[in-house]
Amino acid sequence: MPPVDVRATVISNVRLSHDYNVLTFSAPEVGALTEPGQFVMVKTTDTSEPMLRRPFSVFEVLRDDLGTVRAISILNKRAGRTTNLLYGLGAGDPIWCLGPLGLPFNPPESGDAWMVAGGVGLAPFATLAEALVAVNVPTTLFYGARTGEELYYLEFFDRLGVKLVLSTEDGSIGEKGRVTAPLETSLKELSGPNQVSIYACGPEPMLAAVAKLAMQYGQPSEVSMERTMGCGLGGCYSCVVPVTHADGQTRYVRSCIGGPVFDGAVVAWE
Amino acid sequence: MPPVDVRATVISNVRLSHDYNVLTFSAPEVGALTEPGQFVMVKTTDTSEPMLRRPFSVFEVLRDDLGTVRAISILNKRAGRTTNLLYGLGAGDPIWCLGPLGLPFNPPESGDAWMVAGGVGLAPFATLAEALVAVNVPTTLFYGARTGEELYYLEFFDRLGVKLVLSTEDGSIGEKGRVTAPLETSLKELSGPNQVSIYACGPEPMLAAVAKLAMQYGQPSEVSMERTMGCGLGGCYSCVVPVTHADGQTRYVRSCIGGPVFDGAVVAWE
Amino acid sequence: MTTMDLSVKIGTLEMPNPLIAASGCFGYGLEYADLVDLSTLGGVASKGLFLAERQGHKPERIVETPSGMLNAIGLQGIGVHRFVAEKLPELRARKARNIVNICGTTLDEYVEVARVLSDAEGVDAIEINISCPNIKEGGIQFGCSLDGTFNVVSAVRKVTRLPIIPKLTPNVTSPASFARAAEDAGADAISLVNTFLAMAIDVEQRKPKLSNVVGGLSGPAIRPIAIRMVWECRQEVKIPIIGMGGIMDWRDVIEFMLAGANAVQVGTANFVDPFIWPKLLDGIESYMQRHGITRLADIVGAVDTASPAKAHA
Amino acid sequence: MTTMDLSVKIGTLEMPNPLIAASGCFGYGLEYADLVDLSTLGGVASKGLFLAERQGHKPERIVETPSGMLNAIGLQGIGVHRFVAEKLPELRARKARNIVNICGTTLDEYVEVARVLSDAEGVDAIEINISCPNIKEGGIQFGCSLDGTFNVVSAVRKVTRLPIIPKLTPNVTSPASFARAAEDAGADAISLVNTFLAMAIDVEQRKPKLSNVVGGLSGPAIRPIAIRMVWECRQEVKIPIIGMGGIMDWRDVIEFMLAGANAVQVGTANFVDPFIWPKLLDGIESYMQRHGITRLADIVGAVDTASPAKAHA
Ligand SMILES: Cc1cc2nc3c(=O)[nH]c(=O)nc-3n(C[C@H](O)[C@H](O)[C@H](O)COP(=O)(O)OP(=O)(O)OC[C@H]3O[C@@H](n4cnc5c(N)ncnc54)[C@H](O)[C@@H]3O)c2cc1C
Ligand SMILES: Cc1cc2nc3c(=O)[nH]c(=O)nc-3n(C[C@H](O)[C@H](O)[C@H](O)COP(=O)(O)OP(=O)(O)OC[C@H]3O[C@@H](n4cnc5c(N)ncnc54)[C@H](O)[C@@H]3O)c2cc1C
Ligand SMILES: Cc1cc2nc3c(=O)[nH]c(=O)nc-3n(C[C@H](O)[C@H](O)[C@H](O)COP(=O)(O)O)c2cc1C
Ligand SMILES: Cc1cc2nc3c(=O)[nH]c(=O)nc-3n(C[C@H](O)[C@H](O)[C@H](O)COP(=O)(O)O)c2cc1C
Ligand code: FES
Ligand code: FES
Repeated sequence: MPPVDVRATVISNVRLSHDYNVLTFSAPEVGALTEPGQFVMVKTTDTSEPMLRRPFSVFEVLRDDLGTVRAISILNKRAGRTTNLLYGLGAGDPIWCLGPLGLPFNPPESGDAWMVAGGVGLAPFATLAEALVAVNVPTTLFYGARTGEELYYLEFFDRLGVKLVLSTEDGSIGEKGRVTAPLETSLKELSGPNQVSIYACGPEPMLAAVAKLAMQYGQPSEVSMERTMGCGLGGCYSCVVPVTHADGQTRYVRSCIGGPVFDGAVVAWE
Repeated sequence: MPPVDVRATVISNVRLSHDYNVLTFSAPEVGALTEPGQFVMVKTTDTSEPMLRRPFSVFEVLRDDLGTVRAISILNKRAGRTTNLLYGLGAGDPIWCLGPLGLPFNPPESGDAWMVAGGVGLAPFATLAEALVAVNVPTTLFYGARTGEELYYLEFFDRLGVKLVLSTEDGSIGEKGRVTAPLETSLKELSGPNQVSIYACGPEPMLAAVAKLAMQYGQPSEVSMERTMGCGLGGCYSCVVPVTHADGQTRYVRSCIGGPVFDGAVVAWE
Repeated sequence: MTTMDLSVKIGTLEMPNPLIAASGCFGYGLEYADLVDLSTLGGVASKGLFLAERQGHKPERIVETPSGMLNAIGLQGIGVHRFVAEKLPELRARKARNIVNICGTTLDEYVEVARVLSDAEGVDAIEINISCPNIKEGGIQFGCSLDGTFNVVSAVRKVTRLPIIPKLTPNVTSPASFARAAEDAGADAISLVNTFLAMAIDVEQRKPKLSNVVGGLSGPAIRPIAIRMVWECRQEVKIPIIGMGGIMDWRDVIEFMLAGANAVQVGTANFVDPFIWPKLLDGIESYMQRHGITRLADIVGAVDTASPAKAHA
Repeated sequence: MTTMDLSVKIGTLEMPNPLIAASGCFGYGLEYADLVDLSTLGGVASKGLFLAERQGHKPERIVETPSGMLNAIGLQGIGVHRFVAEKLPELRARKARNIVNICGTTLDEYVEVARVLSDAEGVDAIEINISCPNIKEGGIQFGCSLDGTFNVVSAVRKVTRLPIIPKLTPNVTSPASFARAAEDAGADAISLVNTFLAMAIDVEQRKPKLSNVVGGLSGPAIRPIAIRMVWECRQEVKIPIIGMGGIMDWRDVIEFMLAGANAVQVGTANFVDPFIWPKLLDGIESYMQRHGITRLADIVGAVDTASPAKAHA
């Protein structure tokens, strides 16, 4: 299904912290098509300042009691112009939303699912968790942040039945340090290859570490890469990720259409 | 007193029609300094789209019961980008307001005051009428518009004790035709020169006609000229009006600092 | 009312309307085939093609600037042979009019790429990119020299009967003299502008924002300069002009045409709104209706410079 | 912490900071004297002056464009003699550092205006405008020719000991070669960029929006191109560069300095916010503090082009 462009209206803006907010808006046409891991390109103005859209994972697809999709939300972290504007929006404000875009996560061929999130990298995992739980895949979320205050939506995942393994850099909640440490601990406990499917989203060094750990322990991994995106549709070639191809050559692949989800084993990490 | 720049907040936006609205905002610092005929330069965004401020007459200076200035308003007519944005603002929205700027109207040396307004040219006359009435100058407003529905604030002027002479192009209220027709009728009734002071604001052809009538009947006139303004402070030389100087030479004068109010007799009408 | 004629003819290339997707801003066209019926566009200018595959520059490749963007993609591409084999058949099936944008690091490479395309089925015109500001080796050294421009165009002219459309750089003192050189060399049309060579610096990191240091500025920021250049070229040459640079809505299309463009390309705007194409067409048709224009070609170069517009009309 | 040094020296002109009000965007300076203490600016570049008074073009003289504006004022001005008699005394009283922008329709006129200013009291430097795109007779024919640039600068050099600062046009293929010509001719510094020749058309009236048909584009839209040109000139010449084009906040000042500017001018932004000056200074000083910079001059040209910035730092 081709993506659609919706001039949506903000329904709510819940500020989680000084930097994070969850913005819910009326783009059911987009939500109804979205698969976990896909993204949208959004814009808060119809002027050329700022001009380009910005990419965001679809965080939640919100349904009414009858199961009809009513809205979607994004988990926004302030980083610059548009993310600041998204933090400041209020109910009733317009937001232009194009999507869904990109390749989604692939469900595990067998075994458990392990999701690994760093910071705002949590975004694609709410929908992925729902999808996995719906088909009874035992699911764990390894979730790291700087401090315990920046671990969001724990209750949401808990309620779904997702096992939570938390870590923080300051040790305020969970294990102190990087999220890759508890991940490795768990990997060590596995009895052999291809027992879990690993899904990761977060800062690139984390993704590289997760992909390498996964390879080391013989588990498949999928990583959601973050690149500056001009169009989200394969038009501009701004968003490339170096991928090692079957012929052994490394080539730049457009992450908006060849990703953002990549097999962690083929990305040529820098 | 030099002008001030205020990041004001919109208090109310009263739509008078599909094109006209009165926008009230918290710029008391500007209001306290404003003399009738002066203008402000406003901007609705802090981005470069649109970039430049736009000039507006101060319409009302609003005071509380103790007489302290609380806000000002502008009478806005949709003409393009910024005027459309001004039409759309709501309470709480920010608006950047620099002012007061330009030369105000001069009070009559003697005799009655006749204000002549065409369309949105009504804007500077609410404050002028208040000032004139406060010093007991008998004041008349000749006010023309396309239709009766576009004659605004009649009650306001009526309550002040301003005599209203209305005209509309479609004849729906007052005399049918241009506002200059009833003006000329009244001028004819005067017994000699320098009996009234004429103040005019509106489309340039109207201003030219008023200035010529005033000269023809020997009455002084002041006209408020409308020009594209880049800065409002004499910096850019965008806003010039051709003025015939004492030496007989016509030179371009910056209307933001040498106006917008000019002696109708010295403007070199085109 | 009578039917409206929006058609444009450039040599053997006949387009139903003047709207062309700009090179490098529309992938190879197929990326957008599900969003817009490619046959409804006047044409599709492909991403620039060398003889061989190219990887392009490292990211960061784009950065947003006030009402514009810089790009330094570095002409990543699949090369002309893979294009002919993998893209052209489906483009033909979808009835796109294909204006294939070609690059070269040498004159011979331009000629060879043009030859390959001439032999292929489904190429409607060749746009010769002699103006990419983002790569050192190719293009711009031809595009910034009158002789270079003349030589490339003449050489390509000799090997193809397809309409050839050199794409001019705006980074020169007088684009009109380059337009003349192109016309003299046998070009069927010219297209302009390519992007303006520009730069942005991250002040906290004190480094260029683009990996390539400099890049090309596109988007509405450049439109007033592009309009001026099209207008100047219109005084200089008779061949059709394809105007571009910052078109965001139908008004901008008309502005380019009044300045002298016979057709236009839309690049950056397509990123902001990939569904822009039918909106542009609708806007143009309403304009024609409102102004009683039946043949859109009649407004080409029709700006009345004898008397300026009234601001307070 | 140690005190911060923001000073800039151009020949005998010593400025406490690099912020100069751009020519044509600040009247003769006195228009803004009640809003900003003129002595706190690095300098004030006056509106361009010919020998005689000039009326300039008919309105419309400006038009807004995406993140920019076109102007075709036509150099309305009071002429150098009235400037010396009527404006200089008060500018001196207010302790402004006066960089007087001069124009000419002939080489002799430039020389004569420069001579008058050299004899006057209170002129700190002469900026030679050979780059105004808006008038037919003057300036730009010098500014678009290397010989013309060399000749005007040499001729003015002979009649004044004041610092002379030719102002370069961006409407050429290689501004750096003009920078070289200016340096060779004895310029103390160069300033760039003047505005980009551009055009806007009212599509409903089908007429140019400016009475002069074309005008000069300024504002943030052009900043990335101006930054690139300053950076190119920095590789070419040793003399100080005064950079400008679309500075809207302190970040943009730092960006120009990193690219190679020793000082900057602020034009269009002053229209948007006439109280911008202390905000710019504050921003620069916080930046210096944050980065441990005590001498602002140390960052001139310090952009590290060997390794680009990280987008996701
Ligand atoms: C597929 C995908 C999904 C994403 N999902 C989310 C999400 O769910 N929640 C979220 O908060 N963020 C997400 N991001 C990141 C988000 O797109 C950027 O933070 C945003 O584009 C920054 O825009 P800005 O205007 O605020 O910043 P700018 O003012 O444009 O830039 C500020 C900083 O962000 C960097 N930056 C600019 N563009 C991007 C970009 N496209 N991606 C990353 N960094 C950029 C700049 O280099 C600069 O360092 C996602 C990115 C991708 C590619
Ligand atoms: C001293 C003064 C006082 C004014 N007072 C009022 C007032 O009280 N209420 C009110 O509604 N309007 C007033 N105006 C006119 C108002 O400034 C313009 O309507 C406004 O600038 C148009 O801006 P825009 O962005 O909406 O239009 P744009 O999109 O900029 O342009 C739309 C149309 O308006 C014309 N235009 C552009 N700038 C100006 C300008 N500065 N003045 C006039 N026309 C312009 C354009 O040429 C075009 O035809 C006043 C103008 C002046 C000079
Ligand atoms: C990301 C990007 C890539 C581009 N790649 C090419 C290219 O390969 N060949 C070419 O001739 N022009 C290329 N261009 C230039 C555009 O075709 C067009 O000339 C320019 O962007 C101005 O139009 P616009 O403002 O509508 O984008 C590219 C532009 C952008 C923004
Ligand atoms: C309204 C206006 C008038 C100008 N007049 C002059 C002038 O008289 N002499 C000159 O050298 N430059 C003149 N300029 C150019 C500016 O000094 C400056 O080079 C240009 O505007 C770019 O800077 P900015 O983007 O900060 O405005 C003028 C610019 C504007 C906008
Ligand atoms: S974002 Fe444009 S190609 Fe990927
Ligand atoms: S508006 Fe700038 S000089 Fe009058």
